Amino acid sequence: ADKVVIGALRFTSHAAGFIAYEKGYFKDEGIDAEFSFFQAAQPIAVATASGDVDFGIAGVTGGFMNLADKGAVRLVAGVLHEKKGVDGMMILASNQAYEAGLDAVDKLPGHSLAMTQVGSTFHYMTARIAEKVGFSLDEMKLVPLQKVGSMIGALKSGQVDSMIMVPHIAKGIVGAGDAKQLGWLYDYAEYQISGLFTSTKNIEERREMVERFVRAYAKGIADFNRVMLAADADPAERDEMVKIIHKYVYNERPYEDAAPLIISGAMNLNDAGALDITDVEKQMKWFQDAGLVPTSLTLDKLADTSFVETY
Amino acid sequence: MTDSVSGTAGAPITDDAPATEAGGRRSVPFRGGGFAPKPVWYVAPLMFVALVLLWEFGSSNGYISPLVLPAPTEVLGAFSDLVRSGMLAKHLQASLTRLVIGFACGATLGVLVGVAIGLYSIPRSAFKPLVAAIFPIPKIALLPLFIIWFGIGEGSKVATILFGSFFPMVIATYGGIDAVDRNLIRMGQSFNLSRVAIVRNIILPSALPAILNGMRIAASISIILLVAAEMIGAEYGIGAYVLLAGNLMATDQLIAGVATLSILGLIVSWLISLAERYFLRWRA
Amino acid sequence: MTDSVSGTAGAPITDDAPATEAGGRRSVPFRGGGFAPKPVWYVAPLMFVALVLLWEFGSSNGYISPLVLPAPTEVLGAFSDLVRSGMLAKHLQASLTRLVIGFACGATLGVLVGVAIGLYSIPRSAFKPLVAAIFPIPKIALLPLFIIWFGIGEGSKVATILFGSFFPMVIATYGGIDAVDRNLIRMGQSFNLSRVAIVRNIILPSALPAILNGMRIAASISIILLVAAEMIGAEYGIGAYVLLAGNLMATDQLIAGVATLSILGLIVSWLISLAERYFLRWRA
Amino acid sequence: MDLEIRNLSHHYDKLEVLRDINITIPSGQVVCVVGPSGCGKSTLIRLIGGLEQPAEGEINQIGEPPQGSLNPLTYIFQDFALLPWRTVEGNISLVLEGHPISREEVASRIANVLDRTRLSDFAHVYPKQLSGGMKQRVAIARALAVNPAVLLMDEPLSALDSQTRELLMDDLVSLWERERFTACYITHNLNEAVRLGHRVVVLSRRPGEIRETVDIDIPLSERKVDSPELARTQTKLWEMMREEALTADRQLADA
Amino acid sequence: MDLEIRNLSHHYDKLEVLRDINITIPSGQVVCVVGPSGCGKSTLIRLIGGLEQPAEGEINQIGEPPQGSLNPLTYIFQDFALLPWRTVEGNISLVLEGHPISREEVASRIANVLDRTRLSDFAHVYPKQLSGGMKQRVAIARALAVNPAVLLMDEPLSALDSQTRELLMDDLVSLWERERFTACYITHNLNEAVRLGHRVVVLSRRPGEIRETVDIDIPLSERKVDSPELARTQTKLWEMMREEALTADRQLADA
Ligand SMILES: Nc1ncnc2c1ncn2[C@@H]1O[C@H](COP(=O)(O)OP(=O)(O)OP(=O)(O)O)[C@@H](O)[C@H]1O
Ligand SMILES: Nc1ncnc2c1ncn2[C@@H]1O[C@H](COP(=O)(O)OP(=O)(O)OP(=O)(O)O)[C@@H](O)[C@H]1O
Ligand SMILES: [Mg+2]
Ligand SMILES: [Mg+2]
Repeated sequence: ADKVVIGALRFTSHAAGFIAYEKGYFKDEGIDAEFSFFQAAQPIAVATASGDVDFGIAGVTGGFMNLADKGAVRLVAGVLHEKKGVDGMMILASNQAYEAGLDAVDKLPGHSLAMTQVGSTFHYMTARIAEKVGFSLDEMKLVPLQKVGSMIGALKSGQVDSMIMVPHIAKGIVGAGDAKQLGWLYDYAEYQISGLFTSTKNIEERREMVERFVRAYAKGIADFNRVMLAADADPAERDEMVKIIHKYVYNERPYEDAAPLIISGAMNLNDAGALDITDVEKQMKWFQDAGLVPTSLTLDKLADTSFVETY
Repeated sequence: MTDSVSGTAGAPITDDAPATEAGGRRSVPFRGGGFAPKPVWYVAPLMFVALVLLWEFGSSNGYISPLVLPAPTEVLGAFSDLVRSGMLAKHLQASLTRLVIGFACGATLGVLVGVAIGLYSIPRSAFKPLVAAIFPIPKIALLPLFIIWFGIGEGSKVATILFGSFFPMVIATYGGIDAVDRNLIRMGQSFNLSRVAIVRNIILPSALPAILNGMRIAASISIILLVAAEMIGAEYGIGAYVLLAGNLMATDQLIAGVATLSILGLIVSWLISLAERYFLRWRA
Repeated sequence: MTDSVSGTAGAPITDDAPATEAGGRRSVPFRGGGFAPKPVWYVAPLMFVALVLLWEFGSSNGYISPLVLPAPTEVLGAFSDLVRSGMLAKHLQASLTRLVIGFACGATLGVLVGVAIGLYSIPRSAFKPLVAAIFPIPKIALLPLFIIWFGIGEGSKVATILFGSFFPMVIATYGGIDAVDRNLIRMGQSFNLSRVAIVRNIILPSALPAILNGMRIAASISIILLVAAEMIGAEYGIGAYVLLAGNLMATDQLIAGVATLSILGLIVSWLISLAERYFLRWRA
Repeated sequence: MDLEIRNLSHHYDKLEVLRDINITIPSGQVVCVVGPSGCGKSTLIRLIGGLEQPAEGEINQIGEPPQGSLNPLTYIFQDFALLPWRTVEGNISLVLEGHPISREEVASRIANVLDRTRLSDFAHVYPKQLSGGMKQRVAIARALAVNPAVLLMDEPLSALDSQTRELLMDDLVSLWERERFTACYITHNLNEAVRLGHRVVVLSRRPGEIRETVDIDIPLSERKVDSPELARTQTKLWEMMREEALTADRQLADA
Repeated sequence: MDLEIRNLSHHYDKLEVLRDINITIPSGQVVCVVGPSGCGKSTLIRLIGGLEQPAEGEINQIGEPPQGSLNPLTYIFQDFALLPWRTVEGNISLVLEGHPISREEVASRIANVLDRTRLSDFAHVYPKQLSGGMKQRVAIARALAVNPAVLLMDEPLSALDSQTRELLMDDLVSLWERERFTACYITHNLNEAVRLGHRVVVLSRRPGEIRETVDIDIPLSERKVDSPELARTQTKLWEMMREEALTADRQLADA
């Protein structure tokens, strides 16, 4: 069997991999998988580039594109994708800003918004909202705070007016009355948030293994979407799946506490790992226009479209 | 020339002389003392207890919002959770392993390079400016490169701590050698001691106080860098715990973790004091 | 008792005497020297140039993958982009403002608290242990709290640097005051100088070398903390530039930024040397 | 102004240092105190000048200090105690600063004492540039600047090499000839004691008690290095102290 | 073994320190070198022992050192140069370590020299616990341990207080009486020179030249503190050096 190291975060968005592993889909494809856990997505890409890790999931960020430009890594499948109607990224306003009148997404201009970094997915999402609503990003004050924790702190204490956040955290904050919901990102952009990637070396030298891996992973995605997203899913099956995920996510908390967080964190995954190459190209262009990614980067360098269906 | 016990001359002696007497005899005024602040042992614990009580009072009465600062009891709760779940041991073990390996390697290499700089012209010319230029570079800025250079395993974590302790040890060591009393070296030469004997018996013991002091600094820096080191894909470790707490804005855990680091620092510095007391018992 | 110029006794003088003569006359063997490594001025620049050339050679020939380390020419390119776009000035201005304000406030407060610890028993008892406990806490661990305490504007950035420079200044100042020659203080008292005059004319000037040395350390720490400080919502600043470069994995920009920080550190340390040379010109 | 020390005893915690000392320092005379290392000489002179408070007994000044004396009891220290960051002039002006005297007066006092100690050429020089002998002369000039009634000198020459010591001893003698100052002069050196003292007080080893008081009647200016009478007094003093010095020298520091 | 210094001159960069020195140190005699501060005395003795190389001239040893001498030219330093982290015994064993002698021999040599310097009770004591006089006796014991042919002493007593100096001078005299060692003894102190020297060499101020060589014929053991003949020699030496000492003392350090 091929030994494969998967770089993963303990997030629900990585659940497809955990499912594929637990249900033996990797084994079925002759892959001996092993997880290596990280605290942030960026280092997974770097570790893939340096060969410590074979596969990872990352947002299509500026950092990832730069690594791709250096010929180190490539996207091979889609993972997280915004889809109308399925809880995804939430747009939030701080209580103070909400009371002062920021009660709708189109009132964002003139307000501040917290993000992790320039060139992060948050940055891009904001740009998409601005495009859709019809204002310029310059009309907002974007505040890079490096960490999600800092973003939450800044929003709760009213130091920034707004932010975009993953659903399980966002719902928690809104539920506790620490901030107000303004809307869902899918109303403004249905876009490819993250993708499955591997090193260029793997693609070139172990193409057949990569194919098998993607197949197994896609099975995990299918299970996840079927059980976690469908409104009419069998509760027993869902419980079983949450238990599987709980082995990896929020495992330091008791199951009763973790389950709601896991369930509320479920977001839409690309069926069969299909990759929204149109959107990926759009993202690439945006980063290049912003001067965050060199123009030498091409779509070929960024993604290998031969493993999954693209659209 | 006459011998005579004096002290019988002068004005007549009266018992219990007042500060000023009619006959112009005055006691010499006292004008010394002071400028020797003596620590009062009970002030520090008293102040500490008072601060914590005030903090608790402020938190429980809502003067201090839990967002700004969690109550001491909450911090204590987070800490006892950490202990009871057995995670403290796990985190400590991970962090201490990194600390010990990184510090030991960094300190050893640092002393070796420091000795080379202290003794030989060419290493001195080459490495002294290099060390001066690299030392002040913030290690967190280099983390992305460290991942590529040393991988995401223990390598890059140990390397971060190694780098952090290497430079202060180099500087302390060659500083100590530069400060060795040249008269002692000359003494060694005057007795025809060999170069090696002089280095081993005179220079290194002379530089030991400076080296131990450098260790104290290097150890502090190592502990500070633990947080940076464990930014790189660490699952366990006090630094990782603090980072995670910060990410989740779990301020009670954050402060519990920071307090653990601070206690760790105090323990290490106490250990080094012990080592100093033992190795430098010859000091006046 | 006779006066006589000696040196004419002994064996007959021969020109160009060999080390050993038949008559048992031998030159005293030389056994001194050494242990005084002299820096050779051209070694450091030579090594620097050689290193860069080697690095460039390795990069352009593919021995060093651009992922591991960008070529020096690329770093230079990134740097000149920075200069030409005018961004360097913008970044520097932002960083220097923070540095100067944070360092000035931190140093001033640090000296004040240090003087209090150095002179009075109660502050000494209360604050010395407190400083010892808080100093080794890694500032990046506290960043999430800093955001809440000081906001995401300049406040938290300045506060980070202020905290970083405050503690070393406190320690250096009271250390300097503790080391003041007690004989000088006694001299002041013996001339009936007032307490204030003794502090102003004897204690503070005596402690000045230690305070300046503390400043050197505080300044290095401030520059190191620049990166941490600019993690919090900074648009401009060398630290922010480095962070962005790290995030984008733009290693050429990363190294250009780190080099800028290193140069900044060298300049500050040179400025402090100038100050030392001026203020301590009375030193032997 | 005379100084009188009555039934003085002193101890640090449990360490008895001085026991029942009685000395009178009459106006215009130099009283030398000699004793073995660690016997409490420095403690004694600190007590005399009010830098420390005696455990028992008293120290009195009898009569008024001369008019215009800014600091009746003035010390000269073994280690000179100059501020290295002030020039010669600045070191002297330091001790005049707190007093209500005009700028001109300060300047003229400085010029005057520099002249008396032959230091006028060195007014703007930092201590680091001076030899040990010069430094001690600056300290003497500083002491003279406040018009002292009594000079308290704690081994003022013992940090100097012996040739400089000879030179400064001559300086002190001629200074005394001109000014007839009162002094308590602590020393280890019996030669200094017999050259400079009108009276020599010999202390025993710790706890310091007075063993003997020797008056020397030869005028200071007539005491020569090779005077046989002085040599005899010195030998006598040395015989008195030899045993004590030997014991003091062989004591362990932490015993 | 005699030592012979021929036409010796030395300079540091452009600073001329010694000029055309010629001295012979005959076996079994003590030659004292006196001179004002900074005249090059320490430089001279460093040159004699081979710790520095002369710019011009030569230093020769004439005849073989005695059998069993581990280090013919052995120094005793002003600041004692003891290793503070070694006990008295350890300080002595340091200088025996490189030599091919057995453990027992080392132990017996140490016991022997400690006995000769009356230090046997202090073998396991660290230097910090010793008085200055005791420290210098340890340094002397260490020097004796290597069976020196010539002792090179650079102001060995000048870091001590005058009473301890007296005691150690007596020690040195009785040591010489017993061992008849050869020595070059540098000092500032004319009293030391006339008490210990068979011959006194007087140097001028920098650049040091030989101004005079005075032989003193009285046996060391008969020289008393109050001997008028010694006092006369001392006065004569002092008159010779007074002007030079005065000038040397008034020189600015950076001039
Ligand atoms: N402030 C102090 N606290 C405690 N002990 C002290 C203090 N000052 C001096 N002593 C002790 O008192 C004794 C006498 O000291 P002092 O300095 O008066 O002696 P001394 O005669 O001046 O000695 P020396 O000749 O070495 O100058 C010594 O044993 C010393 O250790
Ligand atoms: N290694 C050196 N490099 C340069 N100059 C030196 C060196 N050693 C001594 N000197 C200078 O040479 C001169 C003579 O110094 P030396 O120490 O020999 O004098 P000395 O007679 O021993 O003085 P002292 O009586 O103060 O001990 C001095 O001016 C000194 O500054
Ligand atoms: Mg004393
Ligand atoms: Mg000398």
